[in-house]
Amino acid sequence: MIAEAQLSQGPAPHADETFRAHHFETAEQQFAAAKLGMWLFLVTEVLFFSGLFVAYAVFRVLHPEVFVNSAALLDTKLGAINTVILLFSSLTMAWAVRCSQLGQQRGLVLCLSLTIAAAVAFLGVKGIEYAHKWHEGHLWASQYGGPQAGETFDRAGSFFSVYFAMTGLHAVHIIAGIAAIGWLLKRSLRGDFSPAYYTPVDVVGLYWHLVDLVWIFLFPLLYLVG
Amino acid sequence: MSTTLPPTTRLPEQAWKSEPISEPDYLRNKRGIMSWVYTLDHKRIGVMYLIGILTAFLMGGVMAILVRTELLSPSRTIMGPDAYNHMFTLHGAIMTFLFIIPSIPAALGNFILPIMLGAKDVAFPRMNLASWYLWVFGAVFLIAAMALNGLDTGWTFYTPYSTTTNSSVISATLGVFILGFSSIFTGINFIATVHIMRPKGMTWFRMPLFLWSLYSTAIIQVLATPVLGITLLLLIAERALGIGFFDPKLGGDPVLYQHFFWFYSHPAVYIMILPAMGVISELISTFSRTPIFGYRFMCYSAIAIAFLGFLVWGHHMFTSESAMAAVIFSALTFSVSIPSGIKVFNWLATLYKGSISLTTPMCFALSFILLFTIGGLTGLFLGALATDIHLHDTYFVVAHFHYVMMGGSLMAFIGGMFYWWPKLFGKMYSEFWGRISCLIIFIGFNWTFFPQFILGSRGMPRRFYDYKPEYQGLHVISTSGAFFLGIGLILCAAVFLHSLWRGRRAPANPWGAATLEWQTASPPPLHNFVDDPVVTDPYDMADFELQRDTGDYVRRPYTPSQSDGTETQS
Amino acid sequence: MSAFSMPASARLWMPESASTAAQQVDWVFDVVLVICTIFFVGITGALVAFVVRYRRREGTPATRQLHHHTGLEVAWSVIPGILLAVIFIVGLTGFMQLTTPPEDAYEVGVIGKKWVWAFQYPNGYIDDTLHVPVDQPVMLNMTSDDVIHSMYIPAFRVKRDVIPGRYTKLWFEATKPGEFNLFCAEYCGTKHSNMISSVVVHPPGEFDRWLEKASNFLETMSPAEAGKLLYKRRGCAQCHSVDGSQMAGPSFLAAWGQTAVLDDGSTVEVDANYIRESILEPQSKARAGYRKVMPTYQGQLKDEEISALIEFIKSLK
Amino acid sequence: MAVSSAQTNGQSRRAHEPHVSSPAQLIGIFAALLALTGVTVAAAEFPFGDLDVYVALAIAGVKAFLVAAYFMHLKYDHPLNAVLLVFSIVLVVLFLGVTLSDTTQLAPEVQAAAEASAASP
Repeated sequence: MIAEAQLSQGPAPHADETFRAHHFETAEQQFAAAKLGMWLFLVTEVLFFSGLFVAYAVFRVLHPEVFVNSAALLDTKLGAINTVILLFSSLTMAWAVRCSQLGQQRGLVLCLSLTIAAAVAFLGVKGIEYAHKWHEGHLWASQYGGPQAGETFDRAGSFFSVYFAMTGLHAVHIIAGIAAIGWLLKRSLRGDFSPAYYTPVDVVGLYWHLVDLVWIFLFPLLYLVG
Repeated sequence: MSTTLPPTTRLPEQAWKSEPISEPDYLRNKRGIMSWVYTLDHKRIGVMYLIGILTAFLMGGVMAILVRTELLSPSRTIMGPDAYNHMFTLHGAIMTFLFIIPSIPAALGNFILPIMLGAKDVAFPRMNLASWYLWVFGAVFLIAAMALNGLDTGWTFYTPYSTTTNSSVISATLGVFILGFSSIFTGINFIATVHIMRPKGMTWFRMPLFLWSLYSTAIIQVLATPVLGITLLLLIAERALGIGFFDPKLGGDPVLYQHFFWFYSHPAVYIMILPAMGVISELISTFSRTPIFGYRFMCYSAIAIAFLGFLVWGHHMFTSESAMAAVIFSALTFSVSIPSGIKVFNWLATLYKGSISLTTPMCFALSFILLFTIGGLTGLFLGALATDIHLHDTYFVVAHFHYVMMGGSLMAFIGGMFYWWPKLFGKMYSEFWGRISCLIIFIGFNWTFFPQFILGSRGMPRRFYDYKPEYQGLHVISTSGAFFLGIGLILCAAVFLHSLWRGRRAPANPWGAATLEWQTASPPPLHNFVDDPVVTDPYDMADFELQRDTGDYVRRPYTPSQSDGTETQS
Repeated sequence: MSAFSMPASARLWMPESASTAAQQVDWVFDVVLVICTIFFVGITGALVAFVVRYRRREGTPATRQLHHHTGLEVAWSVIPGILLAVIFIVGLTGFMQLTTPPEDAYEVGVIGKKWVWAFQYPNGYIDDTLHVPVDQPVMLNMTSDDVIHSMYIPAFRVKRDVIPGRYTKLWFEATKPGEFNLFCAEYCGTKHSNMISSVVVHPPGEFDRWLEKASNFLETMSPAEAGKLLYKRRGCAQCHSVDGSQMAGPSFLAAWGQTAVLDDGSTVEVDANYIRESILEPQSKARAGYRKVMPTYQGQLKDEEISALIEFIKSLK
Repeated sequence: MAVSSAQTNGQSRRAHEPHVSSPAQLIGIFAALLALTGVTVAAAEFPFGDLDVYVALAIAGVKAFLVAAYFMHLKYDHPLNAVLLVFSIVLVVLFLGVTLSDTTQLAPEVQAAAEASAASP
């Protein structure tokens, strides 16, 4: 591939010394440390979300019928659109990493902007869904006013508790992602990144892909029940 | 140590001369508050952590004394029932989250790990400083809970009590949530540092055992703490919004909270004990002047404890979970006690045919072995299903975890403090008063907590403000022991403070240990080493010579006639 | 029960053993105690011996050449492993007996609520102490009205959490008549240490006579006296004083005929139906200045019992 | 210079030739992800009964593998990163499995209480 060849003649990767921290031997060592550090952080994110998946499993096994007819109240079309949006943002993020590796500054800026745009779109769709639920009263257990309200306790509410916990925490991570990519955009406009130093782009990209990974599991479990 | 690697060649003599270092040490290279507030130096962060956790330990200790004084007589002695409930809750929360979890990893570990690796700093210095400020920020929230309307839920925050009581549970859980991130950052930092920044020649099996234990602790910190984070977040949401995960009136399940909480909190007790085991391996080996016995088994057992620790959380819930789960958890609990047993036997074997000098760190290490053995063995009563039903939530459990946490982690922490004190502050301490304080602490500790085993097996429940008169005798003994233990700890603090002001100057290697941190000055310069440390077998202390005048140990200069490779152990 | 273990456990470690399960649990306790004592004495002995024997003397360096010995290390992993398996199996057998209640057990309903136990006997009579016949299996069907409690009877070596929103079971068979402590073992708030009751084990044949007499206390006692008994037994005493002192709930002293100010500002006269309504739906007419924490007694107090309580309150001038 | 030579361990050697994913690879993976999303939405209509959770999870698992292996470069990175991710998922499955089995064991007790409270509101 041309890109591969072009890279090898260019400056040896990570030869750029300006961003090497004093306590590392070589830039490779710093890059390897950053990658390992981010993967460890991603492991904590996986286990952080694990609590919600366990709660989902327990409540679904205890009240399967509640999950079946409560999930019907969700709009699968909007969920699917959101999934496509997030997959697209994952694509543009991966492309941004590619551009930073090849030193294509304009491509990097374009891809990062597209990723932020997709993320904002995702939040927009989420906002629509939340507003609709607020209006209909499909809220978490103690506030639930939806169709099965009035039983001794509103079991349907426990589905929406799980729904709001999962999608709420995921939305918080989307907002954190938008902030991180915005910071990347600012630095790439300043021309900080080059084939010799693109660690922040790669590392934030890993975080963003994980946020997409979580949604890949959330979508079928919440929207496609029964 | 793998026999494949050729033993390191000796460097010419001047490499070992510890002539006065031109570079100023880390305490004096920069002055002023700002040099501390913005420092990225792992040594200064370690010292700041040390001051922070010792303050927390003081607060927790004062509360412990108040709880014990209240229990002198059945009904009211010095405080009402609510005050007592707040007191024992905050004693538990402060001691576990503010003191014992960060104590050895964040305070001693932050200081020693990079130097032991021959590195200039940890992999992520900024994240290290962020970890310190998260500790401070979390501590502020936890202390703020005390100032608001207290915390009376027990350190476990069990629902539905924690979601219905009117004490400031949200502020406290938010504090612990933030402290969780401080612990995660330390874990990430240590794993990256050990993986990436090991020096040439220090393979995995030529690493000192203190690093092995910090590495396996870091694994637990990274894998378990996030589950505590989501548990506390859900507790706050339950209390503030009523999402009904743990409230039976809203379709939730209180026992689900217990699963969430203990999935973190059992691995957390291994976060507390593993670093202590690492310190003890260093101390026992150094002061017996012999390499650690069964080095490979010690490494494997550290990692085994880390992973098996994740399988046994249900033994905290034998009285609230299903019989099937209880049987599985009881069986797995017995598997986790084997690696601990291996470590104790290996320490004993290290003492065999050694040349044991009873310095203060060694006194603490030996008392660790005795007290940790009692703690571990009493865990067998709690692991066996039949006896746990009787002993669960009684004073037997209180005595068990104090023996393991205080008799174990605290003893090792103080032993580690005495051992690395010359390296931390460049001052020696008074050996005589150090040993006296260890003796008083050892006696005071057993005097306080051994009676509690009997209290518990005779049926005295935990967290009781008022108790039946038949239990008063043992309570009086235990409280008097607590005062004696308090005196011992105060004396120990006095020994440290005295040495800061009037201790004599410490040489580079006062104990003759072979790990890298003793190859630099005490206290070390900013970048830890002036010239490269030579990576040798960390437990090969055979050819160190004590220099009478300076009290410093120096390797005997390399004489060609000497047989080149020392007997390398595999 | 080997003679060797009986004196050790009964005297020092364990409270008196008064149930079939107790003998089994004490035996398990002694097995583990013996194993642990051997290990502890061995380890301490070795430690002290090595420290004394190999104490550092000038000029005599450490002489140990052996730094690892796979055989030895495997031995001290496998042997403790086997002993641990023994302890596990011994503990398991005891546990199996504890968790499988016999079919013909005498069932007593238990309701734990903040700081008082209520025991409901098959004939509907509710008492605050647990009365059981000797040498007959008894099964407790337990639930909680508020937070998690834990039914703990040390003399019977039994304990089970009492959790809101579910029925948990605990069974025992008393072997000795007498009165034994009954504690709440799970922390449940201010009066956790006062949530104490007792188990009265009746000799053969006397239990039914006691139950007969106790459950028609309404007929045998005057209404005010019965109301006083209910006031003490059913937890009213926890929050309502009879001497006018300020507690969680309004005092009953001279409450009859008073006009009570409600939290919505309206007033109501303290009469029979206000008291009856406040017992069944406490939150409907809550008094001003008091936290709404009173649990409902719906279905736990019969009509005659409520009228007895009313008589009792009326009698407090 | 604290430590003499640069080669500390396998970790940094592999990073010399960082993997650059080609546009074709990126687009290909993206197309596969979209297709799988379609499949999972379609699969929801088929009445698999209580199997549909596992079908949905399997499809999501494949999508997750694609994102992790290619977009996150796990295939080309130091194997330690992949081991970390896999091990964390093993822990989640362990946590979920045991908690779920315990909760279902206790479900009858909760059921009894629910009926009792429903019977006498």
